[in-house]
Amino acid sequence: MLGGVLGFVLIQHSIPVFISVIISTIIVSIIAILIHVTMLSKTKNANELSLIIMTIGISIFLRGVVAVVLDKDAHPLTPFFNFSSVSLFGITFSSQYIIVICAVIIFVGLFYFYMNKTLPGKIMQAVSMNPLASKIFGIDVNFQQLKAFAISGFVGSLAGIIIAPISFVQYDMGVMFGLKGFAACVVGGFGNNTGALVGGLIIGIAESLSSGYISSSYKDLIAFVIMIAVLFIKPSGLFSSEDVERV
Amino acid sequence: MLKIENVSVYYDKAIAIDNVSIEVKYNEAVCVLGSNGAGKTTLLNAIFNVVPKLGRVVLNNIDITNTPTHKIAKMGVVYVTDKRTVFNDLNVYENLEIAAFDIIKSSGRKFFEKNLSAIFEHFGNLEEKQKLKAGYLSGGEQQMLSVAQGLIRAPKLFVMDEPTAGLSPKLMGYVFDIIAFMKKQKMTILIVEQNVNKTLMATDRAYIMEVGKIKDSGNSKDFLDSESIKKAYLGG
Amino acid sequence: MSQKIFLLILFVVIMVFGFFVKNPFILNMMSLAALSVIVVTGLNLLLGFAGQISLGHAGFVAMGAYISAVFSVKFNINPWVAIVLAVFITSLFGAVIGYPTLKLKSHYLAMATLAIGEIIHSVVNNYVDLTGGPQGLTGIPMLSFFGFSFDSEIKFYIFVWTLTFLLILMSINLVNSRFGRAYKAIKSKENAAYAFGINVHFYKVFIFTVSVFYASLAGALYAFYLGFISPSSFGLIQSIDYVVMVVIGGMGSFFGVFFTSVILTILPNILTSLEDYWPIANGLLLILAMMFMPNGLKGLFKWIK
Amino acid sequence: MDKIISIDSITKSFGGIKAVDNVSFFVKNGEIKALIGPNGAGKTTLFNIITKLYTKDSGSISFMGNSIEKYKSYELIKLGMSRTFQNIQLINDLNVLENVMLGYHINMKSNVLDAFLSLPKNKKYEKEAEKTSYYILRFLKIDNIEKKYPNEIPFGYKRLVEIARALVSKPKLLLLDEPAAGLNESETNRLLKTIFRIWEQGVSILLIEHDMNLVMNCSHSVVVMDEGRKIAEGPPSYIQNNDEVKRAYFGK
Repeated sequence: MLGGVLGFVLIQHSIPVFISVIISTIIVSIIAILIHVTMLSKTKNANELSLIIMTIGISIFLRGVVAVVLDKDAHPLTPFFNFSSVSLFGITFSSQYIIVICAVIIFVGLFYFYMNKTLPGKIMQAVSMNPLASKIFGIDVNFQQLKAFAISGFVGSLAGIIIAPISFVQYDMGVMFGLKGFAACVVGGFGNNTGALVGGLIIGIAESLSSGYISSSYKDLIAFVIMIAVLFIKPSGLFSSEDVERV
Repeated sequence: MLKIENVSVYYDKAIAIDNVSIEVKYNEAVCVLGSNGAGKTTLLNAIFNVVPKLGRVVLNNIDITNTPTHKIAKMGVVYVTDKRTVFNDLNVYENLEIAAFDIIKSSGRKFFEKNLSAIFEHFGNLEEKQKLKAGYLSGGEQQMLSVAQGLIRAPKLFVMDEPTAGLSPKLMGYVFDIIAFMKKQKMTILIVEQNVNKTLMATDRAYIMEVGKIKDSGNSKDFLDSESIKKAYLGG
Repeated sequence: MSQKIFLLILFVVIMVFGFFVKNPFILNMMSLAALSVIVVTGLNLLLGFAGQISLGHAGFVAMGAYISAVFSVKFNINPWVAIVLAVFITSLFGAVIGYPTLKLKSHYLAMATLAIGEIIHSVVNNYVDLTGGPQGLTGIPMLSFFGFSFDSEIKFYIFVWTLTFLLILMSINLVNSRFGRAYKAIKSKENAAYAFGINVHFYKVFIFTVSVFYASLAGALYAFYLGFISPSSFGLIQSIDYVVMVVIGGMGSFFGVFFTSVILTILPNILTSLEDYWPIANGLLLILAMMFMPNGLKGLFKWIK
Repeated sequence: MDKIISIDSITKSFGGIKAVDNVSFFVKNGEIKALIGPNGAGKTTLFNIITKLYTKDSGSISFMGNSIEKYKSYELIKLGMSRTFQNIQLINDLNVLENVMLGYHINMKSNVLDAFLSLPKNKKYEKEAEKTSYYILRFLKIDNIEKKYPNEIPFGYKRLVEIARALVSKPKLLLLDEPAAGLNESETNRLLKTIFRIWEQGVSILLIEHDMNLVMNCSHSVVVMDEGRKIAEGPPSYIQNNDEVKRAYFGK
């Protein structure tokens, strides 16, 4: 959300698209780092519930600030490129959709490469798997968490800014995206990238079908109906194997 | 090399270790023996600031009482915990890579690969399973991997918490061979064990711990078949 | 001092306050505050005692409000019957939806309940034929009781506060029973709870249903009290407000959440010019509360036992 | 009925590693049986299988002659089996007496409505639970701390409170998971006496323990596990001199 809004503000001030994207993602990443340094890492005796509540607090705080500084209306953002649409196999895509699809492919690829093929990425994984062992081998766990936070801020803001021309810029943009992403993960099974991707596809297709056959006003519902149905049948998700409990 | 002075640890209000002092000299192998619940693991965790403590810890004349765990690691100390230090979802090679990440940064990948092949001479079965996720190794193999992860950092001081726990006799023998090898490499060793006799054979000096306190100390060889050991373990 | 004596004193204070304050505006706000207290007391049972979060409670308030209002406006059902039906249907819905949802833990549970709230909100918004959509639903009749109509502020004030105190009393009773102990066990040592013979999942679904019951009851009363409802009163921000009230009040403290819900309901109504700043303030409150006083106002009420 | 619980060829693997490997033994009615073995031998895993916190891969368990296959973990206490935990599981929000009353949960027949409205039935059972719990605390000689909260009492007392909570449901079989871990000498001696007094009440006991002193002094029979397998079983004197046990413990 922040990324989209910041990008919007910058573009409104007739700063070139490309530079706006860079500046806003950097600013959001810095904000993410600041949040981690000033709040999350300072919270003593943090249990999961208090961290969740804190995250909620941070999120409504940021939304509140944007609502005040900007306003609560939805603002259109012109697509980044001048050509309006592209035809492919007889199907027409608007240019922004192409950008979104390309960005998804590039970032999923980059992210996969970074996390699985480079040492710094593997170190980040290692920290989440076994924080104590990481410390013992000289890894600064706190710094790694900070890095993870900054990266998520960066990716989130980038997603916000490139989706903005499609979804409009608004103080509460992002909630629905986040929720649907979550629904896709539940459907696919947590900790399972393929599962999440398939879950996302299932939900996306179901959404399009439902808006075609039932009514487009209930399009947003279908993701959650599927999610709850899956939870009923197989709480661990469709594509997960049984949890391995360790002693 | 390592001096632990009057260290105490409290859990809630109960005392887990009580005013313990231990010294490990350069190129010496020292063991701490005692039954479960004697506070051996707590003592090691206290040295490495995994749990909060009272008292003072000095490493090579540098006070590390309040040094964060990861900075102690960078001072050439390795601590192989009883919970194993493997990263389950990464393969064996990656596990060793991460254990040596700062060495790769400073001395380059070539140096790492050279060290690695030296390590694999001792851990043949790990070499075969390089591409296997560590989570799929057996308990014993994970234990060996933990030791290998420590060794690849070429530490000056090697601290181990029950490296033979849950190992079959064969692997156990292996671990003691490696300890002998480490001694030859001029590493200083601090080891906490349940496996009394072999540990005593492999080390120079021993401390006996009982319910949070050091009850006895001296040359390891003198403790073989001694009464205070029997008392600490079997209750006589 | 025992909780029940303190509750009685508080009840007397509220009643005396009602009789002395003639200003309908203040009474109106206090009545709305009572409805918040009902919702938050229920949420406190769930969040404060059983340790399970819900970010969708405004949705259940909406269900209570809309179902009862639609029954009464569109089908001409007696308001009281409509309220009972609405509360029953919503609680049943809560139980059915709680069954799969409460298998999730911590942040997954938070997301899932948030989604439930958004679903309800979206249905209310889109099902224009029955709910009136974003424009809201008007013409909801006033409640009356055997010819005695709640036509003045003070009458409703007394009714709703009496009900509120009864509901708090019931919650206190529950917490001081074997079930209260069971929920405290589930909250802190879930795995051990099984060993004491507690069917953890069933208990979670049950307390969730109870909190949905409280929420829907407050929602139904809200509809008949105001005579007008619109989706904007039951959004995500409202759900989060309820969580704020529980957290600031101190999870598990009936009196702490009592005061925060009264204050945090009334303040925004007085300071309407600052409306836009409320989310910011709420966000800050949550962050600061978690950082510096994770027990909320509870500490202030330590002496009540 | 000679056997109170019979464990038959239990196997459990975690990610390809056999934590418990084909273990069988039984506890006789009115017996104190100890389960010992080095770290990672699979003792606690076996306990968690018996109490249904883990699902087993194969094998069967029967309690008082009946298979416990169809029961859920929370139903076992009703059958007369209760346990303590290696890592103390006292509820910090409840005082000592309330923690013990938690163990009496299933013996109370009051329903939710009774509780909500604080009906006489609820009060009756609350009184009964309080009385029984207090009685158990007095039996264990810790009734002086009934109003204290878990973080206000010493470690040794916590262990006893945990045992009290497991006892209050009047179990036929008591499972103790390392009751002496972290206790000092005098506390361990006190525990030893306590275990005997519980046993005198006709309760059969299965305990996991590392403290050999305690095990040798209190148990009638000992099972030794190593690397998931049972390596020896017999009376304490036999175990103390068994070569394989010595090897597992001493590596001789």
